Amino acid sequence: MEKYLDILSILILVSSFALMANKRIKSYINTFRIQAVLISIAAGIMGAQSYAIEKRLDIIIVCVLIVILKVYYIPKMLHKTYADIEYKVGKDFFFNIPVLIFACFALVVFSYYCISDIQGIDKGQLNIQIVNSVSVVMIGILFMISRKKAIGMIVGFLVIENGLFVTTLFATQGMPFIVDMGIFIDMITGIMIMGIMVFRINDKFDSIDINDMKSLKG
Amino acid sequence: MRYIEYFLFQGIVLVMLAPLVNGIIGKIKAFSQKRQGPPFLQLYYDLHKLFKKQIVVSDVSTWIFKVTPMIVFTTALCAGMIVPVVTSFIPENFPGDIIFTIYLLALGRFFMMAGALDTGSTFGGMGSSREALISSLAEPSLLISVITVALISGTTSVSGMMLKMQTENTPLLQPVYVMLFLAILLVILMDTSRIPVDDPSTHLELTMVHEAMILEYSGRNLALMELGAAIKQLLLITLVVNLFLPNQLFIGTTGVALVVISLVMYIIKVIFVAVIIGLIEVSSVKFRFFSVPNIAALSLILSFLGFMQYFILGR
Amino acid sequence: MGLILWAAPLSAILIMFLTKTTKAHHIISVLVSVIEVAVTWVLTYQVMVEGQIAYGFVGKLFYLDAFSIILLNLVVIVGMLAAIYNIGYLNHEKKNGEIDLKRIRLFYMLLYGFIFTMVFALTVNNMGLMWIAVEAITLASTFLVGFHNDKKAIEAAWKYVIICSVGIAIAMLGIVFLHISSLGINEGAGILDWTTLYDNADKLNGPVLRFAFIFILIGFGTKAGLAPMHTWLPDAHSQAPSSVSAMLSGVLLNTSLYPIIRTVSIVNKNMESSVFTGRLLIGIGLISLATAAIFIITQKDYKRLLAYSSIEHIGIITIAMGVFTPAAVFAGLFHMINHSFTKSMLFLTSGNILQKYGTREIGRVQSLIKVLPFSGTVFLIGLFAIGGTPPFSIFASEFSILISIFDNNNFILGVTIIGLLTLVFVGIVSTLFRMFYYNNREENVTSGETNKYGVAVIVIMLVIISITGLYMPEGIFNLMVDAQNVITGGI
Amino acid sequence: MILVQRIIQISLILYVFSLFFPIFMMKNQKTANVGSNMLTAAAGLLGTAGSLLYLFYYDAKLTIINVPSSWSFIVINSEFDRLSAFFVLILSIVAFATAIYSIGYIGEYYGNRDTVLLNCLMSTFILSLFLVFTASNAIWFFIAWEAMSVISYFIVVFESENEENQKAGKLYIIMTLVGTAFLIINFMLMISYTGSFSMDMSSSSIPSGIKNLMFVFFLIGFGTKAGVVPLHIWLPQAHPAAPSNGSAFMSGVMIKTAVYGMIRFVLMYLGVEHTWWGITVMTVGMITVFVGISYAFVEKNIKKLLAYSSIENIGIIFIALGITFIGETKGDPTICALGLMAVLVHSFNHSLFKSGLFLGAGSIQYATHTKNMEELGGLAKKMPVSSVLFLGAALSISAVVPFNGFIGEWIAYQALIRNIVIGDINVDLVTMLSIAVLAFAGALALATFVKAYGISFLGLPRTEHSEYAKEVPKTMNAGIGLLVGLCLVFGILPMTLIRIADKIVEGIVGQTLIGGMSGKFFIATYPVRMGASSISPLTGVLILAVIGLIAVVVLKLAGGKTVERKYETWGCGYQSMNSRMQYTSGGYSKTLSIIFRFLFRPTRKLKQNGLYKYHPEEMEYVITTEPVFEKYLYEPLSRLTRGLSKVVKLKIQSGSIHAYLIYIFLTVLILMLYNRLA
Repeated sequence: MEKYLDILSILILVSSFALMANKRIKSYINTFRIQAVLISIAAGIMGAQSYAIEKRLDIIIVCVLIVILKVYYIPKMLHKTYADIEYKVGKDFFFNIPVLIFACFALVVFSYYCISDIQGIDKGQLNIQIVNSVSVVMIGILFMISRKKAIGMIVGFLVIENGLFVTTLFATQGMPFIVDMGIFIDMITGIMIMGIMVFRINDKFDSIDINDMKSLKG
Repeated sequence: MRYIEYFLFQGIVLVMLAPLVNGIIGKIKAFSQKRQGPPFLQLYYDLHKLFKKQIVVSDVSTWIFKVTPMIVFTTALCAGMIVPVVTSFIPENFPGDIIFTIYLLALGRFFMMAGALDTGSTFGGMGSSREALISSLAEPSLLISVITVALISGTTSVSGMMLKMQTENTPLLQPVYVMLFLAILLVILMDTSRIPVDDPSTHLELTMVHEAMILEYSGRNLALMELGAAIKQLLLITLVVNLFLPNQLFIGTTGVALVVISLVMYIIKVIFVAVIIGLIEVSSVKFRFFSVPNIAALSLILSFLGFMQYFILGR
Repeated sequence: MGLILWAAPLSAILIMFLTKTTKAHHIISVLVSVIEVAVTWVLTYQVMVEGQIAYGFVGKLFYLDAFSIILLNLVVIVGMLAAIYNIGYLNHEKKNGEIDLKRIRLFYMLLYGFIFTMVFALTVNNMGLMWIAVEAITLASTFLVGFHNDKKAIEAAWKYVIICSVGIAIAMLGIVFLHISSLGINEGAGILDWTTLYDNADKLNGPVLRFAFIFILIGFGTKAGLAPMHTWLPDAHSQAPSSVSAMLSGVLLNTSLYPIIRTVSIVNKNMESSVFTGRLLIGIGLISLATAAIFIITQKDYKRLLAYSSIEHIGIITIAMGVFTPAAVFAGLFHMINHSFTKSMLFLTSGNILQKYGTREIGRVQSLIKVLPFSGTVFLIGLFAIGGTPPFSIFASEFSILISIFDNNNFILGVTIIGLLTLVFVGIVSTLFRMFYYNNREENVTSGETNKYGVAVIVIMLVIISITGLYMPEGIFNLMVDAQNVITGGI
Repeated sequence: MILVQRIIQISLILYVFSLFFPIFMMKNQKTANVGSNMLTAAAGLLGTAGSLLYLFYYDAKLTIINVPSSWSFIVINSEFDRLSAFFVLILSIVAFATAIYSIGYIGEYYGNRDTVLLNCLMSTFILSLFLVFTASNAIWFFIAWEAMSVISYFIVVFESENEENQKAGKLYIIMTLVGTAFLIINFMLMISYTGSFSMDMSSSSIPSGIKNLMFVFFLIGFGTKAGVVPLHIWLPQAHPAAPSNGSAFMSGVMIKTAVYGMIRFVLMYLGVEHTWWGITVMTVGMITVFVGISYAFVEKNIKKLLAYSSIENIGIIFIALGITFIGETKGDPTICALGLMAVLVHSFNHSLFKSGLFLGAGSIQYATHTKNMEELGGLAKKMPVSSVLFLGAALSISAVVPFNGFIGEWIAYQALIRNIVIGDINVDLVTMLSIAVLAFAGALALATFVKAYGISFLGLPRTEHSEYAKEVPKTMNAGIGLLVGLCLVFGILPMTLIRIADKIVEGIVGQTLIGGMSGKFFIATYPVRMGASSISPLTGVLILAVIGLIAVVVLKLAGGKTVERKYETWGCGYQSMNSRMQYTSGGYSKTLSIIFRFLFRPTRKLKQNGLYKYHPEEMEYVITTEPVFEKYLYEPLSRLTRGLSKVVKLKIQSGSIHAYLIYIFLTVLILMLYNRLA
């Protein structure tokens, strides 16, 4: 069982690399969907395991929520937003893709360097999984930094959220149920608010290029 | 009673002797120029004449202008009281302080400078302004010199200082006193409007300092101003004479005869200094005004060197 | 009792939604905020008597001790004052036609959502829920920041929500590690509760705990406005409506510091020394202080300037917590209270100024005292207070902090702080004081206060900060001592 | 004891009343003003009486205010000891005179200004000064100090529509804040080593190295308030900007708080440890004297001139303070006592005449609405009483004989002379240089005030400002008159003041000078003696009077009647004299500015308009001097800070959210790395 989780954890990391490599908004929303699918599989495995051993249902419920929200609803909503704004298709990044990929790789190494010797989590699968998922968080931040468009930021934020979720999942088999639920509520509200903001930004600035919003200085 | 005697004596000597110094200097200058020159007593005649003359007062002026001559005269004379000329009568505990003297003279100078501004005349302002500069440049060296002497004698009392100097064996043979003597001599040149700082004998706006200030005075007022200036000059010379050319008979003499002898010696010394001043006047030219600081600096350096000779290098 | 505390704002939101007149909104708003204060005071009394209280439906979900009750008091009192202030503020906006009834309703609903989340964050015992509440604060306040709905406001709101969300996400990572460090110790009910974590602090996994602390510091620090994560703060504070700025600066920052301080006491107890947390906190605090100082000197916008000043004061509090001697912690707590009142007062006043002059630019405001006799005076005095002039309360707490630092023989730190504080004050003086002079420009404003309620509020606050500079009621004083003990774990 | 305590307390309460009275009488400016000032005057009178009583009859500490506070470190406690009482005496006298003056002076503002505010500010200012002088511990001292600084700032910017005043206020408060920062550091060091802010505690637990540091910080902190060079730049801006009654307090009393602080904290608390402390203070004082008086002389603005002169006088006081310190380290109580005596006496005297002069300048401004001397002239005829009073104060500050300024200088000279005998070469040299500088300053101060008086009051009116000036109200002249009268009294009867000052010296140094100082002469009590040197201003005055009398009589008898004729001043060959031909203020001092080029950097510009070079139709001649300290010291500093701030501000807070995210990201990475490496 653990082997599959290891593989999944690696796959999730790789999917964020793939996300980073995407140039267009549409494509990275789709990649995000794939990542969500991977996470839901991991959650499903964990859920089944915990149900089998402890008769706990909470992780399964979480898994279902992930499928509904992250695999279905959020990507759909982002696509819709994107379509509504009718932004012409274009590249959306600051640096070269190879540079970004290399930076992601460096981040993974860095995370490994920093985390691997921390007593208590420096051994076994836990270590690898934590390194992988912390790297996902980091890559998420890097993703936000590297995208100019508002939607890119939202996706980046979602990747961070994914990374966090994976970390909790692997390290502690999920937070207490109520906390997990709360996080979901927060996330969904957050995404909705950001979505509304995107519309407003488009309204006021005639584009969702965040790089244009620089009037508040000093 | 002794005080009154002392004051009377001092006053009479100063008032009587002061104009003579100018006469001597004038004679020296004339002599060097192969002229006969005015008589020794010319200033006495002038004063006599002026006292009788009508006073012209500028209609711009205020009471300052009127009281100034009196204040200049009285402060000079009062300061003169403090600097003993020749006396055995020096009262015990007499508060005759050199700093007091200098700041008393300052009172007169204040009014003289203010009075010069009072008429609104350009010349008055010019003289006043120049006097301001010269006096402030001369003051440091004067004070350093006298205070060095005060340090040596352990008191700032004028008579105390002179008493102490009396015990020194021919001071002018010691480097420290030579320096101080020269420094004060330069100060006298600056303070009493002598060549090379000022030319008392011309009325050219380029050169006037003291004359410019008293330009608007006339009659009695002018006489008082002139007399005050002469007393001040004699006072400074007295200081030099009694500090650096002390007389064994200066103090501790009782009896009229001895006092008269020391008075005669005093007059001789005053004449000696007057001759020196006259010679300096003769042998130099009037400096341009912006060179006055050089003289002041020279004087300051001399006085400071004197101080250092005695206190720092000497020990 | 404790449930009313967050039931009240929730019901306020609901009633607001149903009522249709502005007057009703105002009344409900004030009423609810008064209820909040009343309830909090009852709870405070309980805490004073019992030391701590725990309540809730499932297990003991909510927990209050001296530390959280003080912050809670700040939230509700500043909230109440802001509520009174809002009456005049919104009426004036409405009169000028800038907003309509619907937007007032929205404003109030969001505001009470904001207050609800803050109250929730402070009362909840579980760290995970606490995190949720803090994230919810961001979400609730996003539209408040962007309330004016112009370009700049939208930009500020966007930056606010993005940066804070990222920050909070990092904090979540910290909480996860915190959780990891506590694995195997407190399974079951008390998992991730402050109380359990603190009680079992010495059994936690030290290295992981430290790692967790880094993320918690950065994460919540972002929300608390610590440099270099402060960047959202000046934008949001300057663009939000003034009463919201007051709440953001006066209350939100404290609420965001709250989990950091809690974690600090856990980490310190675990490590039995404050060196690790101390270095981080003092370092970040100093950076905040320095950043604020540099930014204030040539600031042109008075609300931004006040925002930077908030960064400065949060930095000072952080430094005090970093020193972590009882005296320093006590002073730090005191500083939290003082900064809360003083800064809210200044922001509320700046709202009056903004409404009068219609500009945030310092250079375009003049003869402030003549135009706004009360607000101007309060603003001026407030500036001196915020700069640390006696006899105002900020002075007392700043001085206490400095004393504790010097007592700790940390001279270089102390001197640096004094230097930076001076620089900040110099900055305030050289920029803001222009507003009080008459600059011989044509007046386009009529003199007279526009917001009578607001004036009353700021005057009350001025009285509070003046008195507490020298006197503190015995009860509150003891409460603060208790709170200090809660943090440092003494007696 | 109780009586004195009550008197002082009542005087304090009266100050508080005078603060609130105008607020309640807001509607009627005149009632408010008169009432407030009467109350202040009454309080000043009581304060004078109380502190005199205390000085003569009591010795033990006397608690004035003692209020508990919740914060253990804030101890609100005001106490009287001799030093406090002496400075309160200064304050009370100036307060009394200024209050009377203000009744008339503030009247000018009725209707067009918030006089109520000014009244309140003045009362609070006096109160804060009182608290500074009586604080019994460092923290209460600091609170009062801050209050004083802040209130005086408000007084400075009272006429804020004037851009110059705004700048002055800004500069002032910035300098004050910076100075205060040094004080805070010292107080913090104080508490961290001794565990208390109390000024009575022994400072022996402070290590010697730290004491050196504390001394330097005290010097900077208090020096900023005192206006020693090069920390003086705010003073000539701020003092002239304030309304004149405010300037009178700022120059007369407020800068003395620094002197008080130096005595209280360095001499009494720290205890002077090394000779170099004294030498440093003396050197600083010397430079201050030199720069202060040089700038005063070339100044055109009469109030700026006075402010620079304040700098000079503070320099003199610092020189004396340096001697005190040296005496303390050398274990020579006489020198120490003499130096301290000079400090106290000169502080006292300076308060009297400088307040008087500022009030006089206020009268000029009241009558002519200008501070620029180039626009004045001929006021002696328009305002005879003011003119005499100003002259009196000018004579006092010029330290001419029978005025009180001389007494302080004489004692300072005596202290300097005694200081040389010690035989330390460094001390000797710096002392002699001080004497030279003092002498220079003495002469130049005289010239400065001849100029101040002569240019503004004498000659012909230069503009219509002075052409149509009228005498000021009687109350104003009464206020100045009181101060000038005291100047004369203490100048002629110096022992009265010295007796008072000796009590303080005795309390601090433990050496009384009074036995040695009162000399015997025929007016037995009033000569002042120091060793073998003695002065007697009273005798001097008597001799002056007698000589004058004799001269007058002799002239009357000998000269007969002389006719006096009025005629116009010689017009230098032109048809008649006019006011444009008079020497101007700038011209008067130009020679000095040329000689001291390094200090003033004068520039001259001659503009000629006309067809031919040699026959210009119009000529314009501009002389300017550069403010050297501002230009070469402060401006670069200010530019650097502001420039740095501007650059950093836009670089860091660039508006790019990506940059902001990068900051967070980098912080995370750095701290993770830190955790790994630590």
